[in-house]
Amino acid sequence: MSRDSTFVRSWIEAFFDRVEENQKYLTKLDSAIGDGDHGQNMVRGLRAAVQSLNDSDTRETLRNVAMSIISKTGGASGPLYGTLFMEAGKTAPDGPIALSDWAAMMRAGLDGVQRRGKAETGEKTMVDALTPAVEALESAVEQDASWSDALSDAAAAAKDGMESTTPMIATKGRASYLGDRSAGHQDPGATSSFYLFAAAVDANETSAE
Amino acid sequence: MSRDSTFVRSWIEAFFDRVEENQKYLTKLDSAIGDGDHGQNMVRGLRAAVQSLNDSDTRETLRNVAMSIISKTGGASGPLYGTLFMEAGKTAPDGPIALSDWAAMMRAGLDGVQRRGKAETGEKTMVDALTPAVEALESAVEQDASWSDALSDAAAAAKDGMESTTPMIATKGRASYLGDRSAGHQDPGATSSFYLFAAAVDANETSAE
Amino acid sequence: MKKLINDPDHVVRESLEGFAAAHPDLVSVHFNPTFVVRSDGVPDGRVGILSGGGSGHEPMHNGFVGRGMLDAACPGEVFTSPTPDQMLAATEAVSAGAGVLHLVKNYTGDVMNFEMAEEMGADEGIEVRSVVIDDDVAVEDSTYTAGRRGVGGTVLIEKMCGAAADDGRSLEEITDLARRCNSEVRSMGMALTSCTVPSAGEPTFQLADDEMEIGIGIHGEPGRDRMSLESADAVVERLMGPILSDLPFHSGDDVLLFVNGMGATPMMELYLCYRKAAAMAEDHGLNVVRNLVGPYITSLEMAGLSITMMRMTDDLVALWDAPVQTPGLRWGQ
Amino acid sequence: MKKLINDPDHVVRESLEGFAAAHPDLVSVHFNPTFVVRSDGVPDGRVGILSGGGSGHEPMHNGFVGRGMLDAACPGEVFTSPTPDQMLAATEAVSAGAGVLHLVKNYTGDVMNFEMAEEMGADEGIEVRSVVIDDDVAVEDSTYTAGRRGVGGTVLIEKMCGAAADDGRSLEEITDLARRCNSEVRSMGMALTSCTVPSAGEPTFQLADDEMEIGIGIHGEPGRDRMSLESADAVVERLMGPILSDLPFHSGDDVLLFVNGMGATPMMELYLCYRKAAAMAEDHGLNVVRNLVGPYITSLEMAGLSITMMRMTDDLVALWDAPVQTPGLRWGQ
Ligand SMILES: Nc1ncnc2c1ncn2[C@@H]1O[C@H](COP(=O)(O)OP(=O)(O)O)[C@@H](O)[C@H]1O
Ligand SMILES: Nc1ncnc2c1ncn2[C@@H]1O[C@H](COP(=O)(O)OP(=O)(O)O)[C@@H](O)[C@H]1O
Ligand SMILES: [Mg+2]
Ligand SMILES: [Mg+2]
Ligand SMILES: [Mg+2]
Ligand SMILES: [Mg+2]
Repeated sequence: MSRDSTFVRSWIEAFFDRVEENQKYLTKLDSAIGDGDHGQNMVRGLRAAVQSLNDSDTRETLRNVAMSIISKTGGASGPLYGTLFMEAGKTAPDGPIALSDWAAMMRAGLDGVQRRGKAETGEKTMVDALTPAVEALESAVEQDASWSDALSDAAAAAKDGMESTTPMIATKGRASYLGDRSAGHQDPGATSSFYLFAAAVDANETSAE
Repeated sequence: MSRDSTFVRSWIEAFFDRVEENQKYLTKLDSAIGDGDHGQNMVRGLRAAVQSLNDSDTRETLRNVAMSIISKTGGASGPLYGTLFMEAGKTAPDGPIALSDWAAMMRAGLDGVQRRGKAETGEKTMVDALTPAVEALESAVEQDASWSDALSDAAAAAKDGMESTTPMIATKGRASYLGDRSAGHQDPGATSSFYLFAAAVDANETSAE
Repeated sequence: MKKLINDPDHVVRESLEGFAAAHPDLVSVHFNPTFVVRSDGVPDGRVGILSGGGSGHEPMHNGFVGRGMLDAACPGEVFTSPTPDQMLAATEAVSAGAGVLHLVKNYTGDVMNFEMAEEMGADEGIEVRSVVIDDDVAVEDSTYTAGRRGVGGTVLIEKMCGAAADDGRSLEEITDLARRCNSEVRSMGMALTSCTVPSAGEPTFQLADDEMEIGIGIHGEPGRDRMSLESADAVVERLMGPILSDLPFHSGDDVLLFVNGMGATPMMELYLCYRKAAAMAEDHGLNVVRNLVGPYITSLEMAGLSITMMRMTDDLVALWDAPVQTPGLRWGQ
Repeated sequence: MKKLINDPDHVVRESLEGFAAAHPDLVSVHFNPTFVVRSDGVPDGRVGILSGGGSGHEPMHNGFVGRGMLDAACPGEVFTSPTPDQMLAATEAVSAGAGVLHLVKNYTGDVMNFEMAEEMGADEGIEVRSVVIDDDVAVEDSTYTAGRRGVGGTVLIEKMCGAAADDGRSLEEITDLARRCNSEVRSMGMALTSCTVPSAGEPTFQLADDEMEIGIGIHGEPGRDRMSLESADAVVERLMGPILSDLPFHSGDDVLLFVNGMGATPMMELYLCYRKAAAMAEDHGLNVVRNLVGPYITSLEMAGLSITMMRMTDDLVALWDAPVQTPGLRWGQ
């Protein structure tokens, strides 16, 4: 089984939908341990990303998405998500996307985020949601799982990762200025990263229809 | 029956006491229809006035009180009360103060306030408390009343005058900027003017002891 | 009450001490009686320009003392007119043989205290003239009020007079100039919040989260009307409308457009409001030849703005452009 | 949320339009990508000085564009780092053959967006250097944080670099100067209230009437500690203490003392705090050779202040004194 650029476009649209529905929530999380703009940043960047969608192939689609996010988001999340999509796009195959390709794309995206942001897991960032999600995808590939199972495992892992940020003390990003006071609050970037993986499930269900 | 500079000093001290006890209240009145400083202004000016008291005669005492108020109060109330005391002092007799002298002194004070501030009764100012009080004194003189009765009539008239300002629309002073919105609030300057006349009663009771 | 102060009764004194410590090159501060004077003294034969009023409007007036604007300023307690002894001492300090002009904002207390100072100083031998500033259109100038308040126009007039004095003009000429400017300037203000006088301890009035006050002054007192909060553009229309029609300003007029912050409104919002005010001026056929945007005549931590517009002629533009070196306003050399 | 705005999503755009309308003699504003550039262009052979960051800190950075300070500034959305396309376009606009210096405040977003701009622009043939500013002592610079924030020191460094560029120095020299200044400056801030990001609609955090936040940044985020409100003098002690001991400043040092308002704190209180800060500096044996008091790097309508102190040498004093003509800072000619 494989997917194609249609799936990628649905994924981006679903990501935008999730972020837009939860804009106030993301902003609220970012107010507790940040400057209250993560919701707006993500909506603005992803709106532009959705507007950039056309019938291009996967690589170009993700490149356009990356450029839109980079030029419209701002803040920490712009370069990080922009890099994620840019690297995922560079790693994407020319034609159909096998599950193994998908995992490789997401791994490349995560690597890009870590290269740019220099965060490891446990620092209370989006990396804490991205890492378990990517690992879940890689696991699914090894077990020859279906797209459905793989994507929902990844989403569940991302959710757990997101929730795991709550007790952490931030050592990266704006939340790190708060020291101990950052503990007890869920990280906004990890939350939007969960939406990224949940959106893949949404897109897969759309594709299945 | 007459009074002397001792009575005058008691009067000033009692005026300060009344104003200091009611500083927050005067400020509150001045917040509703002004800039919230009348209480502080009166306390500051009268504190200096009390500090200026020594064993001088009535004329010099009132002159010193006037100068203290003028140099320490500020705002609208400083020049107005300063002028009141200055003119009262100029009108005071050299020696003992007969009731008729007292009435003349208060009338001179009121005339001074009206010359400087150009307010008539009904404009929602201190003039609305001063005028009936002075008229009550003059009435008492005509009726050959006692100091006690004269002073308490004057204080009662001042109180009525103070209360009569509540429904008025201000046409003088800062409250006039509010137009109709000044109605329904008691005038701060009329309130401190009531204290002026109530203080004379306080001083008279002190003298009587 | 959230303020960065120590004893509420010492706010003015301590603030003046800090101000003196920060600007010794421009000002000296005297206490008892209290006034601020330019540190280099008024040159011989030059008219002295003096103003004053309650504290709480910083930078006005102290921040405008220096070269090219005020030679001295008399600060009272917060929102309280200064007293005659202050004006007497300050007048003497800026008298350089050509007389002294008192610029007095039209508030009953300010006018009376300055008047008393002029009465008391009549024998001093210093020629003093006085101009009352009353540019606020929110108040009707009638027998039913204490007259229009002196607000934003004061800043502009202080600049014009300081420049005229630097230009060597006589007391008579500068007095006429001040009167002329006063007749050519109009202002109006609004507030999103009130402010708190330190010794009062609580806000002078309360506005709900969805309310605003139109037609405010600069002493925290309530305005003419309270209404629902509107957009910035709508607010600017409510202020510009009366300003435009009151003078009235005519198509083809050159104007100076001054958008002033009341203290707590961010510069970002002031520029956003300037956009609309400038557009309205242009729609009215006015040429905005000069402008000023920022918190220049404030009301402690009040959120809000006021708009001031002065009709300009070439000579006024030249006076505006003349060098000024004060803590609150600086340009030229 | 009480603000003078129209659509919350258009605040930055409309504010920039007003800013452009108010200062055509000093700046031009470009949109899409958005940047502010000095209206007279960078003279040939002079290094271009560029900075940028989220909006909401006005006058920083847009208000420092003109002559003698920044040549261009890239404004992001409120509290949001600008994007690389902005820096690319602005860099090109201020490139005059001698290279361009990027002054970057140390926030993850600002650093990454500027880095991406430098990566993307590497082929353009413009030599770009970058200095990260991190003067905030409230945050430990360690592996446990994103590093110290760039706060009040940014204003001072922008002035120094602009003056150095006007002095004809090379990109190398100005870069070294910026790094040196960064190593010689320390800051710390506090807040009495938070602020409200327009599109968020409510304050970023809430403080009770008797609380204050110590160790805040400029983006409205909570600080290191929340505690009971104290007097101004006590607050200044809490800020000056860490500043003095962190560099550390030594008896005999010449310093520039900068008391900055976070946006809603009245000038009267800033001067009152300056009094204490200057006294503490003197008690420490420092010579306060220059100072700056006012709202220069703000956080919308936050009430509070920050203190910045830079160790000065004669050459830095000369750079500070050099003429500057920008909307937010003006002296000399
Ligand atoms: N160095 C980093 N590496 C990975 N993610 C980071 C890093 N710094 C910040 N983030 C993420 O960015 C999120 C904040 O994004 P956003 O609010 O849009 O930017 P800003 O902090 O600039 O306002 C944080 O919740 C965190 O997940
Ligand atoms: N023209 C006037 N004539 C008489 N009394 C006046 C006049 N103007 C104001 N007042 C009195 O002054 C009072 C306000 O005094 P105060 O608050 O101390 O001064 P300010 O109005 O300058 O703040 C008013 O309540 C009113 O009674
Ligand atoms: Mg954020
Ligand atoms: Mg009052
Ligand atoms: Mg007053
Ligand atoms: Mg941000």
